[in-house]
Amino acid sequence: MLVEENKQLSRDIFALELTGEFPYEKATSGQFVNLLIGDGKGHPLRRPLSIASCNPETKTLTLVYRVVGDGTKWLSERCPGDVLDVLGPLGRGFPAPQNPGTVLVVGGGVGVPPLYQLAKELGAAGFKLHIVLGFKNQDDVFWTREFAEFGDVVVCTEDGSLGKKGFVTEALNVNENWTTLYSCGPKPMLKALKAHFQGRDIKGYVSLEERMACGVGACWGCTCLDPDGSAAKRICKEGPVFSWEEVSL
Amino acid sequence: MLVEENKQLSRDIFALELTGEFPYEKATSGQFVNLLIGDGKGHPLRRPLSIASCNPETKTLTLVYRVVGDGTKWLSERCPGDVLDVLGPLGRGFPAPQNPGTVLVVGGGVGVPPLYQLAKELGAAGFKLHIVLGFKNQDDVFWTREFAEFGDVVVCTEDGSLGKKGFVTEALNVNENWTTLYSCGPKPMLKALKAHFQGRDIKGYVSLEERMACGVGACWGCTCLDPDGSAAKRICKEGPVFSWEEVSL
Amino acid sequence: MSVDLEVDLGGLQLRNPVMPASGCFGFGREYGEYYSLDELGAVVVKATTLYPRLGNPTPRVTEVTGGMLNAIGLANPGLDEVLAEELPWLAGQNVPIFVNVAGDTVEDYCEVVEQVSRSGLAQAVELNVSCPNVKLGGLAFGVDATVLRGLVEEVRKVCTLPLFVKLSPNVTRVQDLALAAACGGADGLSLINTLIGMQIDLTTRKPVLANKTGGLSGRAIKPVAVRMVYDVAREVDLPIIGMGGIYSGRDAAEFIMAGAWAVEVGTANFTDPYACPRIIAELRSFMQEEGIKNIEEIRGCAL
Amino acid sequence: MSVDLEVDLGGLQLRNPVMPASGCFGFGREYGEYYSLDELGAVVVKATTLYPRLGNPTPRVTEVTGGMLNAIGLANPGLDEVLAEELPWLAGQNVPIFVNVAGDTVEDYCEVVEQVSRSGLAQAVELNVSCPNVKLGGLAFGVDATVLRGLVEEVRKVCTLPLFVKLSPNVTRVQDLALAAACGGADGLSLINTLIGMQIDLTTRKPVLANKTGGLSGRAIKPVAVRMVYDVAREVDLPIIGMGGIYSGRDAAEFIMAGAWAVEVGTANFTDPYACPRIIAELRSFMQEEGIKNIEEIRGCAL
Ligand SMILES: Cc1cc2nc3c(=O)[nH]c(=O)nc-3n(C[C@H](O)[C@H](O)[C@H](O)COP(=O)(O)OP(=O)(O)OC[C@H]3O[C@@H](n4cnc5c(N)ncnc54)[C@H](O)[C@@H]3O)c2cc1C
Ligand SMILES: Cc1cc2nc3c(=O)[nH]c(=O)nc-3n(C[C@H](O)[C@H](O)[C@H](O)COP(=O)(O)OP(=O)(O)OC[C@H]3O[C@@H](n4cnc5c(N)ncnc54)[C@H](O)[C@@H]3O)c2cc1C
Ligand SMILES: Cc1cc2nc3c(=O)[nH]c(=O)nc-3n(C[C@H](O)[C@H](O)[C@H](O)COP(=O)(O)O)c2cc1C
Ligand SMILES: Cc1cc2nc3c(=O)[nH]c(=O)nc-3n(C[C@H](O)[C@H](O)[C@H](O)COP(=O)(O)O)c2cc1C
Ligand code: FES
Ligand code: FES
Repeated sequence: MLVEENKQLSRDIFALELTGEFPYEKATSGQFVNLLIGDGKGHPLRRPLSIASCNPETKTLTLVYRVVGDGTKWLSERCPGDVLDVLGPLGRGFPAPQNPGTVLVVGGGVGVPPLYQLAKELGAAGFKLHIVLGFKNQDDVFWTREFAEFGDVVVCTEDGSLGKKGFVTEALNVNENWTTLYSCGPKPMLKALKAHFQGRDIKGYVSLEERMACGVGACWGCTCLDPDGSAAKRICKEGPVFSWEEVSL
Repeated sequence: MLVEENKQLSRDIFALELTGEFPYEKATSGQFVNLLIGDGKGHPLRRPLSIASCNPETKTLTLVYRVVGDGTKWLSERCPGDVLDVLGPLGRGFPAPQNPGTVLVVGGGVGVPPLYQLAKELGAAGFKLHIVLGFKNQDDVFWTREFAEFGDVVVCTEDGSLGKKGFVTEALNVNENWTTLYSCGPKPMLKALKAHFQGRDIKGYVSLEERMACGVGACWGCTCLDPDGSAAKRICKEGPVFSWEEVSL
Repeated sequence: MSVDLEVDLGGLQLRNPVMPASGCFGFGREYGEYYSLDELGAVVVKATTLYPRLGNPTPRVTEVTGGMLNAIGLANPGLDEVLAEELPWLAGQNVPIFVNVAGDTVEDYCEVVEQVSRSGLAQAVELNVSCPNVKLGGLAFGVDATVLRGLVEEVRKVCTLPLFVKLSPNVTRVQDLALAAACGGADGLSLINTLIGMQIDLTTRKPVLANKTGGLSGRAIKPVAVRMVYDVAREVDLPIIGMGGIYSGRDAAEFIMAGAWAVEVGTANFTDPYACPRIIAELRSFMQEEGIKNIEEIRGCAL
Repeated sequence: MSVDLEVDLGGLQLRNPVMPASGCFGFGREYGEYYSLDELGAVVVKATTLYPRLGNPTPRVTEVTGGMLNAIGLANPGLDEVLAEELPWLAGQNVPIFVNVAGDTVEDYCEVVEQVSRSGLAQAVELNVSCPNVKLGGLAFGVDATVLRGLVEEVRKVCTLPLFVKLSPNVTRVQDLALAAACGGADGLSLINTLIGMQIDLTTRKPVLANKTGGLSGRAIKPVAVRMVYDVAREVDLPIIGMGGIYSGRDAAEFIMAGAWAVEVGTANFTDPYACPRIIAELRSFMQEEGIKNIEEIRGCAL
C-alpha cells in the first residue's frame, strides 16, 4: 500500500494513513494488519498493528502506533509515496453488542486506536457510547476529540496531568447500566477491568496482544489459554478479540 | 564521503565520483579503498575498489566498478548527495619505474581503472607510455580516450568487435624496448603476460585481487604466496601491487 | 527451455522439490487461503503428538538478526483431532502430506506413526527427534546415535509409509546421527531443525522467551544447514530434504547442489506468505537461465 | 553518573571488558593505526603455532547473510617470529595481551605455551582448541571431553599465566566441554569460536571457499553464542569471556547479562575498524542510561 500521510500525534505516537489496494470492505474493527519492515531481510518478522480506521469509500486505512523499537522506528520514518507491504485484515474483531443499551468503550495507550473504528461502527449503528481513554500523562494523549463524535468521553491520566487522575477503573462506577464493554490496552488494565466488573451483568470483550511470527494462525506462536487452562487459542486467528469467558487473562 | 556523480560508462561499468573528507594527498595509484555497503548490517564485509583517479586539488576520488553482485548493484543505485563510508587509501600501490624508457601499461576489464591514475602520474613525470587495454567486446569498452592523453593506446577485444581481435598478449611484440610493465586485470591475463615476457629484460608489476575481510592486514584472509610457496603475503597490506618476482601467480 | 521440477524422493513422486517446513505451516489451512496448496511439492504438517499439547508459556517467538527464535513447545491438537479434523481436509487438497511426529517415549512415537500409517491420509512420516523446546523427551533421541537408532528401529516396525528422520543440528557430528537413522531403517533424512539460541531483553534483563532458550531459524542458519546437508550427503546414501534459511529459488538451488533431493521452507513463510510458490517459480527461472533441465542434473554437484 | 567498566578477570585487571577477538586483529599493529590500543580491555592476538603456517588456499573468506565464513587455516608467522617481532611491539602499547595458542599435538601446545609464559610478554594464554579449519588436530581437542581435559592438564603444567580455554560451539553439550576444561585446570573460558558452515557458488556450482567449509561468525551466531554463555555460566564457576556477533555496546551487555565477565569482538572490526572503542563507549552510555554502576551489577543477571 501507499503511504498517504504519517503524522506524529503525540510524543511517540504516529498515525499512518495508507491507501491503495486493500480489501477495505472485509475489514472490521478489532482486526489487525501485519506489516513488513523494509524488504524483510533485516526484519524477518512482520509487525502486527490494529486497524484504527478503515474507510472503503475513501479507500484509506489508518494505523496508529507507538515507536518502541527498530520496526516502529523505521515506520515512523516513512514518507508519503512510500510503499508498504501490508498483510490483512487478520484475526477476529469486535462482535456487535448482543443487547441494546449503553456501550462502554475503554482504551489504554496504544489500545485506544482500534476502538476508534469500533466507536465509528457502533455510532453508525445507533448505539449510545461511554468512552474512557487512559494514558500515562498529557504528553501521551491523542484522538480524544475524534472519539467525542461518537459518545461522551472521559480522559484519565496516571499522573493527573490531563483529565481524571488515576487508572481507568477509577473512572468507572460499576453500578451504571452498561450492557457491553469493549476494551483494548495493556494486560493489567484488562485484568483490572474484568475484576472491577466481576459479578455484574455486563458482556466484556478484550483485545489481546502477544508476540507473533506468522500472524495468520500457522505457527502457534501467539497462543493464550482458555479460563481453565485446558485449551490454547491463537490470538492472531481466534482473536485478538475474545470475550471475558473465553480466555484467562 | 559524498557522492558527486555515479555515471554508467558501459553495459555494467560505472564511475563513481566522490568528494568530501579523504586523505587525497596520501593516495597513490594502485591503492584501493574499502567501501561499506549500506549500513553494513546486511553486508558485514566491505567491498574493495581500486582508486581510479584521485585529485587532491579538486578533492575528488573516482572509483570505477563493474556490477557483479549485491554490493556493486547497491553502489550503482547511489545518487549525488548520498553519503558513503570509505576506508582508505589501503595497500601498496604501483612503484615508480626504476629505469627510464618506454613504460608498458596493460589493463583488462575492471583492471583498467587503477591504471588511469598510474598513467596520469607517469605522464606527469614525463614517461613515455604504451597502453594496451583489453575488453570482452565493444559493449565493455570505456575510458580509452581518457588514456590517450598520456600515451598511445591499443584497444583489444576478445571478439574483435572493437580494436584488435584477441587477448592483450597478442598485441604485444616482445622485442619492443619496454623497460617496465604495469598490469592489472584477471589472473589469467597476468599469468599470460608474465609468460609472454619470460626471459626479457623488463620489470613487471601486477595488481592482484582476492576476497578480503578486513582490507587492512589484520585477518590474513587475502594472502598469496611467494614464488617458491614458502611465505605468505597479504594482498591488502603488502599488495595489491607486487613485482613479478615477489609472488607466484 | 522447459525444465522438469519433478523429484522422486525414494519412491515418492513430488511435482516439485519445495514443501513448507513443519511447524511453520500449521496443517495447511491458513496459507491455503493465500494460494492453492496443490502448487506445492508436498506439505509437512505441524508436529503431532499422541495427546494434545498446549506448548510453552508465551512469549514463544522473537526476532533476532537474520532470523527468529521459537519455543512453541510442540503445541498441537493431538493425534485424534489431527486424524479427524486436519488430515482429512488437507488430503482433499491434492498434495502429498508428510506428517511430522513427536513424542516423549518410544511408545508414543510408535503409536502415532502406526495410526498415521493406517489412516491412509498421509504419504510420508517425518520423525521429529530434534525439537529443542520440550524439556522431556525430544532432544534426547536426536543427539545420541544409539538412542536414535533404537527409536528409528522401533518406529520402522509400525511405519508402512516412507520414513524420514529429521536431524538436530545441535550435535558434534551430524553425519553420525544420520548414519544411526539410516541403520535404524530410515528411508530419508530431513535437516536441519533449529539451532538452540537465546535472546536477552536488556530492559527486563531476562531472556525474552518464557522458555529462556528457543530454536534459531531463518537466514542466519543457512550456512550451517548447507554444510550439514553436504556432510550427510557425502556419508549417507539416502534421499535428503534440506532446510534452514531458504528464502529464494537460489537458496533452494544451493541446498540441492549440496546434496538435497528436496527442500523445506520454514521461517520465510512468515516474512512472505507466498514464499513457497515464489520459491518454486524462482527455482524454475534459475534452472532456465542456467540451462538445467532437471533437478538431478545439479543434485549434489558441489560434493 | 560515573560508571566503572573495570573487570577483575580472575586476578587479571582489565580497564574495561572489551577486547578484539583472536584472528580478527592480527597482532594489533593494523588497527593500532586507527586508534590507541590502550583504550582496549586487552588484545587477543592471532592463533600462534610452534612453526610458521601458510594456512589454507584462497578464497578463505566470504560473506553470508548476517555474517561471514572464514577458513584462514591458522596462517601465522610462527612462535619465534611472534616472540621476536610481534609481542615486543604490542607489549609496548600498554594493553594486556592474550596469546591465542593452537597446535596439532599436545607437545606443540605445551611448547608454545611454555615459551609464551617464559617470555614475560603476555598476560594470559587463550587455548584455541576449536579452530574448525585445520584438518589435522585443532578440532579433535575441542569436541571430546576426555581429550580436552587431557590437553588442558598438560598445558596447565607449563603455563604460568592465567589460562583461558576457548570452546568450540560445534558440540552437543558445550557445558560438558567447559567442565572438562575446568577440571583440567583452566582459569577461565572463552566462547564461542565459529560454527562450521558452507556457501556454494551457484555459477561454479562448488563451495566458495577453497577449503569447502569455513567458520561462521558475525551477527548470525549471536543467539547461539548467548545461549552457550548462559549454559556454561550456569554450570561452571569460572570467569567467562563471551563472543559471537557482538557489534554494539548493547550486544556486549547481553553477553554480560548471560554470564560473561568480558567480551571479545571479532567480525565487527572488519565492518567498522573503530568497532572496539565504539562498543566500549556504547557500553558506558548504556550503563549510564540504565543506572548501572559497574559490570558486576549485571553480570549473569539473566541466569
Ligand atoms: C494484534 C496486535 C495489534 C497491535 N496493535 C498495535 C497498534 O495498533 N499500535 C501499536 O502501537 N502497537 C500495536 N501492537 C504492538 C506492536 O505490534 C509492537 O509495538 C511492535 O510490533 C513493535 O515492533 P518494534 O520493531 O518497534 O519493536 P521491537 O521490540 O524491536 O520488536 C521486536 C519483536 O517483538 C515484537 N513485539 C514487540 N513488542 C510487541 C508487542 N507489544 N506486541 C506484539 N509483538 C511485539 C515485534 O513484533 C518484533 O517481532 C499490536 C500487537 C498485536 C499483537
Ligand atoms: C584490491 C582490489 C581492488 C579491486 N578493484 C576493483 C575495481 O576497481 N573495480 C571493480 O569493478 N572491481 C574491483 N575489485 C573487485 C570488487 O571488489 C568486487 O567485484 C566486489 O567486491 C563485488 O562485490 P559484490 O557485492 O557486487 O559481489 P558479490 O559477489 O555479491 O560479493 C560477495 C563477496 O565476495 C567478494 N568478491 C566478489 N568478487 C570479488 C573479486 N573479484 N575480488 C575480491 N572480492 C570479491 C565481495 O567483496 C563480497 O565480500 C577489486 C578487488 C580487490 C581485492
Ligand atoms: C515457529 C516454528 C515452529 C516449528 N515447529 C517445528 C515442529 O513442530 N517440528 C519440526 O520438526 N520442526 C519445527 N520447526 C523447525 C522447522 O521445521 C525448520 O526445521 C527450521 O525452522 C529451519 O528452517 P527455516 O530456517 O526455513 O525456518 C519449527 C520452526 C519454527 C520457526
Ligand atoms: C577471519 C577470522 C579468523 C579467526 N581466527 C581465529 C584464531 O586464529 N583463533 C581463534 O581462537 N579464533 C579465531 N577466530 C574466531 C574469533 O576469534 C571469534 O571466536 C568468532 O569469530 C566469533 O566472534 P565474532 O562473531 O565477533 O567474529 C577467527 C574468526 C575470524 C572471522
Ligand atoms: S502468530 Fe502464528 S499462530 Fe499466531
Ligand atoms: S583482507 Fe584481512 S588481511 Fe587482507
